[in-house]
Amino acid sequence: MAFYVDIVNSALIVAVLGFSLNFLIGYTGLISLAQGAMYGVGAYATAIVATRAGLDLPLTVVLSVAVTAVGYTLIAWPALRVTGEYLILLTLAVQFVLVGVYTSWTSVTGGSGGIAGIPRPTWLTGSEFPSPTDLLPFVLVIFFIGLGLSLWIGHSPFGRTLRAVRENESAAVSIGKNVTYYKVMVFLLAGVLAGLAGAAYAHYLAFVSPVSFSLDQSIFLIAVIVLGGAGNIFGTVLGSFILVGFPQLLLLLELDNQVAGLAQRFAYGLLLVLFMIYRPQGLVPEYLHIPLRRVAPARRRRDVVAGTRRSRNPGPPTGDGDGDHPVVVATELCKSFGGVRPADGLSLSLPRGKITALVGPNGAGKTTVFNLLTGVTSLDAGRVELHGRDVTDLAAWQRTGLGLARTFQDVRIFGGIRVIDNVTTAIPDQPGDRVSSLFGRPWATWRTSVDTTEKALSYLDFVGLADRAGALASTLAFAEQKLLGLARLMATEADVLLLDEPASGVDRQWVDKILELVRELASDGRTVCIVEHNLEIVRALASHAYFMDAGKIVADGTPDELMADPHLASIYFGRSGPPTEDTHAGD
Amino acid sequence: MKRTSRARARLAAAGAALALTATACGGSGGAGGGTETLNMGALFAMTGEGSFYGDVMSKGSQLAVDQVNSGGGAHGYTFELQVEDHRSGQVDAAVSAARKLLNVDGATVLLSSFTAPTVAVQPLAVDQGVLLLNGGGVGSDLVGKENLYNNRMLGAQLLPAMVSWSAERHNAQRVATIFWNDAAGRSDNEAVKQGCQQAGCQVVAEEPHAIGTTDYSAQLARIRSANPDMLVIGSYGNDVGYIIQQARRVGLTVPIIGNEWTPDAAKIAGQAMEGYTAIIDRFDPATSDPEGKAFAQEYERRYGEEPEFYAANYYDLTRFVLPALIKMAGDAGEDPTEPGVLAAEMATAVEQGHEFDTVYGESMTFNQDGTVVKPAAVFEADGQGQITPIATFEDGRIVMPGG
Amino acid sequence: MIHPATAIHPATADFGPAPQLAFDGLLVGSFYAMLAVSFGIIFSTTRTFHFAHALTFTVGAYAGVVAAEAGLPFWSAVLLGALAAAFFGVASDLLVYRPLRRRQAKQLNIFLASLGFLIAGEAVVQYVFGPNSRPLPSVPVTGVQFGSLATSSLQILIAVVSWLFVLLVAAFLRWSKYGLAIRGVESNAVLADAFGVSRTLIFVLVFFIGSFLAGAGGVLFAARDTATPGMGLEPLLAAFIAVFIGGIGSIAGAAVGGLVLGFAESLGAIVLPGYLTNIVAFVILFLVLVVRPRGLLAPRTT
Amino acid sequence: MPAIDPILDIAGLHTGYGSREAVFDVSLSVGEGEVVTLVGHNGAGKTTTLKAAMGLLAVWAGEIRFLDRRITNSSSAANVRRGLCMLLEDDFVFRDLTVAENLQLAAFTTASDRAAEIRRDVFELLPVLADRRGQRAGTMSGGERRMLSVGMALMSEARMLLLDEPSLGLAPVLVEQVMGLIEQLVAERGLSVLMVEQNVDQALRIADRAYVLRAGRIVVEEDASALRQRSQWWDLF
Repeated sequence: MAFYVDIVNSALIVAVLGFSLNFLIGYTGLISLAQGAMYGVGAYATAIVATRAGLDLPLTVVLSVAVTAVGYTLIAWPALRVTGEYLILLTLAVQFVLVGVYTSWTSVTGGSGGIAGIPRPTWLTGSEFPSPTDLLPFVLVIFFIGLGLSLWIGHSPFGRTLRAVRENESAAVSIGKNVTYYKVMVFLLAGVLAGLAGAAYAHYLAFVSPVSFSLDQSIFLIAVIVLGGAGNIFGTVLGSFILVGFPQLLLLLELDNQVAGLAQRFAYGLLLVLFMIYRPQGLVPEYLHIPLRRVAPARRRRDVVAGTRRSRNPGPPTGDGDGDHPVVVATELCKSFGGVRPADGLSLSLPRGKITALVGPNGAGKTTVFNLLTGVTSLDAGRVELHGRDVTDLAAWQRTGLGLARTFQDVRIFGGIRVIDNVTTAIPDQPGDRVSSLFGRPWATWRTSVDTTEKALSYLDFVGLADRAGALASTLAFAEQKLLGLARLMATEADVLLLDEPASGVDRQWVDKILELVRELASDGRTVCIVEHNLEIVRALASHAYFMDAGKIVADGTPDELMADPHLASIYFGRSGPPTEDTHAGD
Repeated sequence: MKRTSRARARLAAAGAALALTATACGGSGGAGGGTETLNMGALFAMTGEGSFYGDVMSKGSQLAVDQVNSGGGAHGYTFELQVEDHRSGQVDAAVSAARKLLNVDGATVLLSSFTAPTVAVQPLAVDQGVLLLNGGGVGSDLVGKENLYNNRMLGAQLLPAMVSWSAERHNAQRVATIFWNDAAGRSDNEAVKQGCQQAGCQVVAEEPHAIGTTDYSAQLARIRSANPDMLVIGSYGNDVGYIIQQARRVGLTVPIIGNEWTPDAAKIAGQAMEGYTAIIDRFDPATSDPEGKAFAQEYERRYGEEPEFYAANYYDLTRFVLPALIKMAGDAGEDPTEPGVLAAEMATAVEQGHEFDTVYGESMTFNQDGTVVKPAAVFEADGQGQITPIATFEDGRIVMPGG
Repeated sequence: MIHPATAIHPATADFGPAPQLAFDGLLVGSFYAMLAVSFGIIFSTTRTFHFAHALTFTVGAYAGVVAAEAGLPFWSAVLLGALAAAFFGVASDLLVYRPLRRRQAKQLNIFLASLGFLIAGEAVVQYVFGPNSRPLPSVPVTGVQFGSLATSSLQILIAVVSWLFVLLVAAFLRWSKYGLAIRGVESNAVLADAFGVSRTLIFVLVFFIGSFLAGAGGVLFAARDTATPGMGLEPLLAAFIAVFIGGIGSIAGAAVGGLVLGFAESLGAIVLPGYLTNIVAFVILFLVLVVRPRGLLAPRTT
Repeated sequence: MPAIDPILDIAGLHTGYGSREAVFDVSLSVGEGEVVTLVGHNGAGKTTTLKAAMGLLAVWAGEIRFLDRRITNSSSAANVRRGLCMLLEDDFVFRDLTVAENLQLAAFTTASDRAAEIRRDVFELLPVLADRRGQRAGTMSGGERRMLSVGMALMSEARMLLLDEPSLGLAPVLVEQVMGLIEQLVAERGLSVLMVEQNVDQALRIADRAYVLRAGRIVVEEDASALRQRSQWWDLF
């Protein structure tokens, strides 16, 4: 019995450790090969304070959690600067350095011999040498704390935003998310859970030594996540039970030790390869098929469109609908990349309730203007005002929060998450979208979730995607993805919308629908600016257009006026155009 | 706490034994010649870097089990040995394997190896009243642990004498040490210093290294620059082979001594091994002692290789120590398969200074702290993977034969 | 840790271990340089996080050991080991990475598959050859002394062979048609495709070359130490680190990275106790990634 | 349809990226020695069409024939050997390689003695490349790199060039030089050209025929000179 309970206990502890790693890898797409070593931070913290300072159970756990959380957050600092293979290497380095410390710092960690005789919480287990069954309640408590925490975080707006960050950082910024904050926080949470698991392990085994926190352990934990299904908490539980339990149960078969051990390693390795090739999503997909609670759109379509617009305007009141007052004013924007000047003293203003277009030949710098307006690219010189407020020094995500948002030419939806979550994530000011409110205002977080879902559904309804709400966004057709991009944009409740080629790459039957939606948005008083190469569309939508060439506004007027100008035509089509500098791109 | 738990275990054991005797009498089985099964569990390094040890230890103990069983069992008990793998020192694997051995297989004796796994499973052994026997691990953490007995001589017991004797022999004044950076290695290093003090020589370099290192150039460069005239190794396993090989290659020609020798390390060092002297448990496969001879011959017949002292140690534990304890239990009217009985008998045997048989040609006794007193000797290696004894260890001193 | 040694023998001057450590650093750095080139050429061309390169190294080593045990001379054993590794490397590209690439697997997934392949492969190696260390028989080794510097003839040989291979690869890349094609794919894979340079073929080629070097390294390593099933991991990590220190995409960078790593590890022993030297590499890697993520000698700033 | 036999014939092409279809039912052909241009707004599917023809992008439906052989979905390497060569819109040279190496690599599928011959020829035609042969392509100006890319096309012994925006980022003087070079190649060496060009005016000037693409479909096929005569082109885009 104790043997089986031991397997369960071990799997439960590994699961908590897995939750931690799942937030990094599964939710946020941050690879950590240092999970084994961080587990060690928690375990050693408990071992040291329990044996040296004689602290008892709740305190040791709290301390471990704190130390590990701080430790993991420290990794976040360099980790923010690197991605992909560099992050793998960075965490690998951390893993080895930490294990080096465990093995070498003999006076504190006991070196490779480890620390033995970690006192058991006798008040809890009733014995100095408790059996696995005696310890099961303790492990279960730890597990359920970990599980509860993980489910709460994972299914909260915060967790949803993590997934959005994983799918596309620039798009996450465009809906007003501070990506740096989320990355630091997820490392911190991962540290909390790893510390919890580490403390449980130290108390459970009463012995810690460096071999338990080796690279092998890190790899094993990644395997748990990947096998179970990255991004799914229950997948991690399943993965832990399979990978912890299976080899143990193999012991019962009484196979020849050497051969069995090797066969087990071989099977483990092969399983990893095959899973990566044939089922990279793991056993449990990120989204189990949970039918969405169908919320009847509470508001009429028009209410949705009109009702959620906002302009948070701390400056002097400019008065909504104050027709003459431009909402966005850009003055003398300058930007150069190497020798290229995509913005060269460019000024423009966007009036409320109108659709303004930016046109010009390829490479004129139109998309760069969007990047400068939204703050994705920093200005060399110039000034951007929103509702009369200078936002030049604000980060992109802050500008979105003030009501300036954009779409992308290449849509950049969050392909790996559900359609509805694409939209829900973008809704601003949700309780539970940040760690402080997630834990500080749990009730509000809980209560609001229904509201936000309802809201998101009504946006989807507006663009005609409500019946696809439960699908993965990547399964949508390209045109539907464009519509989803619009719904997401609306969900930010921004009142200035910058649309980068809203209808490009879309077959014609969809174009009309998109155009109609854009018109509707503008007619409700939003400020819309589009970049579009299809001049038919420009003419159909825009009341006013700026003609750009080589980083400058060379003319503005109605589309028809611009097209009547032979000079502009010659710029656009190259008919004896004006001289431009040969660009030295590769210096 | 300790005392009560042990007392409780004994009481429980006694009660259970009574019950068992009752049923046995009432049952059909004849009392005297009948055989019960005693389950033994073993935790060895069957895979991983240390699997050499797992290999010879399991061979030594299995041979003993088969001999006991084919001889009709030990005082009415046949042995059933279940070997599990701790993957060369992984404590998690060791603990869960131990749980399986204790709870699923019902083992009442655990043979263990390596320091960390042994320390990790020791609380389990205490809890379940199981006797824990180690014939391989050398760490000082193994000393003074309840229920745990080691029949491998530890560095702390052997090295002081070895160092002072060797210093005198080679006229060494400046001693360098290289050792495992763990408790075992560090306690060895202390033992070396103690020996140096006795001999009046000086330790000029102390170089700890990570376990399992294969490149010792940094340590050896520093040792060379300290200009020693003797090198003492406080490391184990393959590491010894690499150290000797590389020391010779960089032109360190001074005598090298230590307290470990394995055929694998000899293979690694090759020719460089020549002249290395080690003080280890004195098992000589070419012994003339009848028990030792029988063991060596049978081992070689069965496995096609000569046994070395690790195999001998586990053979001794299984072939001699356990049957002796079973007999003591039987004499006291207790059932050795019951929790706590064997451990209690072992404690008694140690208290009484019981002399256990060995294949070493002499008997061995255990100290209260779980360490062993048994024959040890200084062996000198040649370059062909062989060692020959050149001196023996008697009463804390090293004695040359005939002098 | 070193005690003052002047008391008894003041005549034997103690210059300290620094010159010897620097010399050792040069030797081991040379070996790292070759390993770094072997991994770097694969990684910078295919961008495959080929952790199983460690397995290639091991396979090469055992092939060399088997050849030497069969009585072949040392050089044939090196060559055979290298060739076996080369074919093994190509096979791993075809069997593991190509299906992954075809499915557009993420970097993490490729990395994990590579790890899995390594784990499974090590188990097979251990099953076939046993867990114990296998020395390479009949390697001619003598001690070599240059004044106060000492090493073995084998170490010198390894360093010389390492540089020979590094230069050969560099020359191949510089002057041969297929070397040019490799650099072309690395520089601009789409364009190379448009000019009929098959990426598939080039990938096979770099896996062949890189694995060949790794295999040769494996045999040399087995000659210096021994062959064990898990022998590949440490050299592989050294190669990784050297490549990232030097900067991806440059053979010279990888070689220099290897040297830097060798010196750093070895000279680190002047101030650090010996057991900490194997952390030095990772501390350096960490610092490089934090301070200059693209490597110290990164060739371009795209 | 061209009077002469088409060298390249695309029929009912459908293709795109991932799940996104970008080209719908495009049919076009280029005759031997003919210059054909594809014009249209950004994102209309021009480059996509070229890539599919070259074998750099999978064809979903339809057929592509070159020199009367079906080459639908054949590899770019095979197409290069058949005499098809595409000059990409961006990154059209190997920036890390020298000029000489760029040319050499472009001749990857050409026999080496033949390559030396063409190289002399190319250096004669484009002396700037001869002067800069040791220079790394990444350090050259945009115009020089364009010249290099044309030289590379010649090195591949192409019979037909697929040009993607050859004038992009070039000063007008250089645009005319590049266009002149293309005309020269067609006239002297009988090359056929299918060209995507933003600079509609220049393209129409040297082209024989033109196709206008809008949102992934061909909306106009016309004689280049006739198209050029139109008073304005806005309504085509």
